[in-house]
Amino acid sequence: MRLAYYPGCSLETSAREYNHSVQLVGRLMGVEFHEIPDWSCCGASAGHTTSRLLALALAARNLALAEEMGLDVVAPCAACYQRLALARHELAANPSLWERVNGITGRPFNGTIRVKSIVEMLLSAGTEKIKSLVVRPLRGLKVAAYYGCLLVRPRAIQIDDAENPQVMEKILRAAGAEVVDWTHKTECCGASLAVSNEEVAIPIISRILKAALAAGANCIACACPLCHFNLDIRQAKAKRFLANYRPLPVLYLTQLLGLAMGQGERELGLEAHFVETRSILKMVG
Amino acid sequence: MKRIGVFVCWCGTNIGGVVDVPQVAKAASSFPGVVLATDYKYMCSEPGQELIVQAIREHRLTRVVVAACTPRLHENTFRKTLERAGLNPYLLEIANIREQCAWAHQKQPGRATEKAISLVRRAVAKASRLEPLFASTIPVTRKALVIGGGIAGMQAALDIADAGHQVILVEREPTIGGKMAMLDKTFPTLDCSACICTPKMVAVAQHPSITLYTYAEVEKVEGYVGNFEVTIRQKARSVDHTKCTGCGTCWEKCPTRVPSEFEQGLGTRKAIYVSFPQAVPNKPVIDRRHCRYFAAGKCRVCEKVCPTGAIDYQQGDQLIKEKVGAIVMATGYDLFEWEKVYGEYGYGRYPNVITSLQFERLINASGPTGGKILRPSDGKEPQSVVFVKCVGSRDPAKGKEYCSRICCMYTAKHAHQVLEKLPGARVYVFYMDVRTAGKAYEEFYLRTLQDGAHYIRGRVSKIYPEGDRLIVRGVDTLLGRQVEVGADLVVLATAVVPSRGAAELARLVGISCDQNDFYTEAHPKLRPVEANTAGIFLAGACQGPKDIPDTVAQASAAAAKVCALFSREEMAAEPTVAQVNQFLCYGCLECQKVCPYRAIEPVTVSENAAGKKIERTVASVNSGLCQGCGACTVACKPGAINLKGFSNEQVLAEVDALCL
Amino acid sequence: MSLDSQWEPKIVGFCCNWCSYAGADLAGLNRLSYSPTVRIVRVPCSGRVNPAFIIRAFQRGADAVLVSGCHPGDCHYVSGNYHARRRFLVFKRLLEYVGFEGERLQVRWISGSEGAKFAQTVDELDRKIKALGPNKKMRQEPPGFSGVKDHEG
Amino acid sequence: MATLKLDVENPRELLEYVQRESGQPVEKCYQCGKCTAGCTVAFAFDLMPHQIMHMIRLGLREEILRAQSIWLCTTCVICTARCPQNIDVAAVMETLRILARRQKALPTGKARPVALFNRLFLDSIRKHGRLFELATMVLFNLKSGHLFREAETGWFMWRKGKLKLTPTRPRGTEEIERIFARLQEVEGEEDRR
Amino acid sequence: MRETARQLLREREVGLVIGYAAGSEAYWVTPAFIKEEAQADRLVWNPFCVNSLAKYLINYHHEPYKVAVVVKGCDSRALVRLLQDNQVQREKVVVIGIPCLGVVDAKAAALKIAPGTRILGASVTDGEFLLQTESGTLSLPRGEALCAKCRYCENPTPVLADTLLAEEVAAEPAANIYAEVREVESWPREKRSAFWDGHFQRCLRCYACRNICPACTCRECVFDQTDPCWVAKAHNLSENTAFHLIRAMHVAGRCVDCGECERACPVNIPLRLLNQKVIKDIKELFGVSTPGSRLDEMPALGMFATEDPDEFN
Repeated sequence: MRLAYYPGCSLETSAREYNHSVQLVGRLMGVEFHEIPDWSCCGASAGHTTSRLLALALAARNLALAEEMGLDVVAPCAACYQRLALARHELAANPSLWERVNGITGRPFNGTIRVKSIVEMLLSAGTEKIKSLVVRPLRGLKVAAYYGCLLVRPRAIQIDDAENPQVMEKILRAAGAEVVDWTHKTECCGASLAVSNEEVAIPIISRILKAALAAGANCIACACPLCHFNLDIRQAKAKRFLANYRPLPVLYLTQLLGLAMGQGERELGLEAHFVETRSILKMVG
Repeated sequence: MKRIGVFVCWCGTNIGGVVDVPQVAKAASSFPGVVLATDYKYMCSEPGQELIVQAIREHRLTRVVVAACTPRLHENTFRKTLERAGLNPYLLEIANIREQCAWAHQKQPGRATEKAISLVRRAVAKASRLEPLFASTIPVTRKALVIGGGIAGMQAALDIADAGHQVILVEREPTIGGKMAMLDKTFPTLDCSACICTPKMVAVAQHPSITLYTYAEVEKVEGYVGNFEVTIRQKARSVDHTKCTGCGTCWEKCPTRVPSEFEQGLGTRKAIYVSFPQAVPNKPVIDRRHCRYFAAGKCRVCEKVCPTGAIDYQQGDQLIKEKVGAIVMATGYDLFEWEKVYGEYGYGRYPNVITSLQFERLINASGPTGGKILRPSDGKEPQSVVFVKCVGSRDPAKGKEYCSRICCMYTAKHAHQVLEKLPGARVYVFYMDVRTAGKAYEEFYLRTLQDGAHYIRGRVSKIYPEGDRLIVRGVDTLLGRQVEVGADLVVLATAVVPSRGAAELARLVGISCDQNDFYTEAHPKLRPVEANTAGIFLAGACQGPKDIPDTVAQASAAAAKVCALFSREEMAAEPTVAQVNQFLCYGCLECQKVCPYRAIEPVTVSENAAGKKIERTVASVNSGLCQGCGACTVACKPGAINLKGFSNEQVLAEVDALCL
Repeated sequence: MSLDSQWEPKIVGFCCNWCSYAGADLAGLNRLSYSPTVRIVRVPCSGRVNPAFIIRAFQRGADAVLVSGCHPGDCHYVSGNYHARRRFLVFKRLLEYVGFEGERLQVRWISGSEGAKFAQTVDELDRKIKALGPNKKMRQEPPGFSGVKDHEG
Repeated sequence: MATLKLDVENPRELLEYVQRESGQPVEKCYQCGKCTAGCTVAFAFDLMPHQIMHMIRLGLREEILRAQSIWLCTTCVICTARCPQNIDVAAVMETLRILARRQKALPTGKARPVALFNRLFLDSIRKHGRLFELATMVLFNLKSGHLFREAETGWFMWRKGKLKLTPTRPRGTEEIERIFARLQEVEGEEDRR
Repeated sequence: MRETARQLLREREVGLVIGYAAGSEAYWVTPAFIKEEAQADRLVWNPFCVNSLAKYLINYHHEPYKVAVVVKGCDSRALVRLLQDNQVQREKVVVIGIPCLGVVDAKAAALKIAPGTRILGASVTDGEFLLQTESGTLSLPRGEALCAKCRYCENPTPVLADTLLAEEVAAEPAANIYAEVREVESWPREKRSAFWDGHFQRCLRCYACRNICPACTCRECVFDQTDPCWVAKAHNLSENTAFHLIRAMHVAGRCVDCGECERACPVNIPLRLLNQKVIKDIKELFGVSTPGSRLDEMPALGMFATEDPDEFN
């Protein structure tokens, strides 16, 4: 499978390990990535909260670039995925808006390509394919699959059910992990407020951690650098709200898959996390 | 030559004050076929009518035109006038020169007069094309079919039977009683549901005029009002009820346990079972899907233990044909399947989130817990119970747009029951509105408030487990705050929807459904218990959500309608119905497709063609079913099907006259 | 308008008995005044109106035709107006295709309680047709042929 | 709390604006409150989502644009996903935030840092085409007056090689600049109208 | 084809085969009614087999035997309509389907050759049309020689057949089938009116269009009735227009776009342009297919959907 690759700002810097693990696992699964030359920021939340046109234009430029390559585009960052997919949907639904946006970007997007999330990319080969690549099943791991708000909402672009999605679980099970049924998998982590109003974000984060701990998880899997940053780095601050706290490593879905497929912790960037991941490695062996 | 009389009415000054009535009469006298044109102050008055009668006799009139008020008012009056004069009542045509002329054009008397003349010309043109029509009569089979054996069906059946008519009651479950038999107490009186329901069930079973088919379904309905022929499928019970005494040995010994439908999954039953101890008939059926013998070919325990040899594994379905004159639909309701759409409430994964019907079983002394309120997960007594209203109701996104009407009251009842049975327990009711329109309903609700129930105004966004409790996160819009309650038990007031299969049954019977699959009444105000097909009546929740008193009232109303139909051996049918010219009909049957009443059927006619005898299919109208809409006449290319009273010839003549 | 001011349009209306005819009655009952140019033929249902009736009206000199029935979903006969809707969607387009002004065939849903809507519809139609002038398309020459045929004997 | 005066001028103007811009049938809101019930950030809101929906109908423009809630909304879309009337509440909140910005309503309290961060974020994109995390954070700390906020985090990231000292500049930065410029033109024109 | 016919007749499968036979000229084929095996050799198939044979089946509705009929794609739609209207019984028909690359508009082809030159035969391939004449073979672009209805064919392969006599021909990707209708629609009203008045004025009221039409199967047509008198017999623009409009509405939802009416018209009224308008509108308005394309899809005007478009509020 050939895909245009849209890393997004975080994957270049604060989420480099996600970038590496996506590329590693993707290649193992036979995906050929072609990074979009000159991609620009999708606008993230600042874009659409400022101007609808701006949000659409920033996303549309990147879509147009991918279209010039003639490839569907994968955006591993859930926020980028949502922005790009939603822009595509909104443009397609409103031809006159589409025309306006094309005029603003000066780089017409014609709607001939699709946007894929990392989960869709991994599942498009089927769970059998994943199973066939597993050399070190993730036995002993009890994973809380965390979707956050960006992968399953709004309806137009959701990759699975908004209340109890199962696609990440499917992948994790294929990798030999046990998944826990938990209650906060599609709650928002408050990442967009974390910088500006940390005191608002911390209780939100702690609610999620609490639910994962209560479900007996020993790690969290996610597919979004913003969620990761929040749940991992801010875990230290959130723990004061938690009575029965124990450290809960937060890993990218692709890092877990990479481990199962025999990749080393260094290649997968496991050491780059704030919450120690060694416990995970021990369990997997 | 037709001899037409034109009678122009002044209606006091109503018409005469605007329209130059004498001039209209004068103009009419020159229209083709008119032999008499005259006017009178009040044509509908006794002297006015007498004037018409006399004129008909004197001038040997063969058609009558009355120019007066709208035909919707006095058409029948003047038809009777014609009848009095010995003329066929359908040889009358009315020109509406009051509502649609004098009143509408008061400020332009000249133009009004001109229009009146034109309208009279139209009426004369149509009159000259009128033919005598005769109301046909249809024999009536004085036996009714009631579909559904819940409280609605039982009430209707008893009322009709008490009036002296035969009734066939068909129920698809093994017992009659329906939902009401499952309930604990009824609001607002809190009397025991079983205590008033089971005597009705027994009365139905013992009534000499009621034939009861349980575990049976209606398979086919043919015919029309007064003359239906229905086919009923008696599903194989695998038990010979003529031999069975209902002793209960078989279901005691049966080794297979399955969740009980009657207990809403909170209890179990055997594979050979009666639904509940007071079931009518109180004899078992074998659920073949779960029976070991039918599934694996081994077991036969029930056969071995049965003292009367009533078990019959070979029994097959039976088809029974019955002729009836009327049908009462009383198919009731089911609960909306909330588990399929409400992910935020757990998609049915949490055992302590139950429906209100499950709660009824939980609190029922004959239920799985013997009437103790215990949470399903661990059998503990709940300390905090949360009720959530409007689950699936008033929710266009996930459920139904309509209000289910009964939830406010039964939730108040449930809240009251919890507070009564579990002193010290806390009760929270999340609601959007509290709707208590009904006798003594508001009082009941207020009592529940005084009992200590906390009513929280707002919807619940999420229910999730934390430890062994449930967290209910909602809103109190009165406080303007997000709220959370810990709950041991959550009861969802799920929407009332038509019972499963209601829409298919409607198609089979030939009535229509609304967008929610509730059966449509013939008129929302004036004919609320009749279906749009003659001879079919509606009772209870199949027509829309209803509580017990309303259901019983509608059932009795439907029964009264049936009795009115059965009051004579024959019924008169409106003569303004469609008619097929079989010579012109070439049998394409497009007319059949557009007929909303299934009044058109193909028939075979034989005729001679080029010396050979051939058989040919043509359409034929059942005048008992036809309501005279005329949709078929337009679907018919060669004009082979025509509508009496509004025929092609007549309408074309009217158009011609109006365009002069 | 270049036309002789004496000219008044001739408009044939087909109203279903249950809704629109009742609506027209109500307009009168409420003494709503509207143009007297529309003359109504009462039919049981809008589904009874054969496009051939309309063709005939135009032939005989009608300048416009109004067909009116119950609102979709409210048909006294369950579905007659749905059939009418299909027929007239097609027929109106056909008329325009062969060169009629589309305004000359008006189809409107008017309920028994919409007396005002009836009056308003008639007035609007009257205004439109006055602006268009007399219909010449398909009109018989000379106008005034009497189609009323005596039928007895 | 002060008494609200309901007899505002043009009471439907705000409703119509919001419905047009967001494409959402705010009129269908029947105040069930499910949006507030599920809201991630409701505990920090000064006005609840359902109250805002109600206020739009009443035309209480000042009260709404003054609210911090419209800035604190994380657009997690839970409200939208669960709204029984299929109203995209998040889109309505977004429309209000954009309206507030266009009307130059001054954000207060918790809303201030949100608005500031958004602005710096977009400035960074405009300048570099992509987000230059380090500079944005430093600027944010400077401007919000909390110089050492998240210093610990920064240090950790620096150690793990997760911070870049220079922005990566795609070649398309002029193109991005052009997008921003054209947008300013278009929206400036709209605002004048 | 001959072999199929022979076999059907030999095995008494059918009592009659309706197909095409050579006429007096190469470009002239006539319907053939073959009852005996020996006569089967008369059957021909060539690009001049333009006429639709389906309607002949009605005449044999009451015969005890089965009838085999040769149909092209467009004719099969007519057959479907006849079946839907109960004019033909499926179990009494054996359908011999011919996947077809298009048939020839003989009038158009004749204009391409010198007057008086005899046509000897023709063949159609994917790309071109070859006309064999006394003076050699002439190659013409398909578009110039084929019947108008063949330029965009929805069903080159019959939609219904018991045996197919050749490989299936795939339908071309949906082109702008109704380009001509749209063209007329785009004209100003006056132009449209004058255009149709001009044509209807010339109508002879010979009813050839009706007689050949597979959608017209009434025992007595409304235009032949005197009471009620739907349309007067008088020959003038008003009555002629009434005739054509009523006819268009009668075949609305039934017309299968076979083009036979236009071919039969002695004064060249563009009847297909009229009927196609209705087909196009019905398809666009109600999301149905061309009448006759599907046995399970009944005429659009005999059905309704509550969500049909509404412009009458």
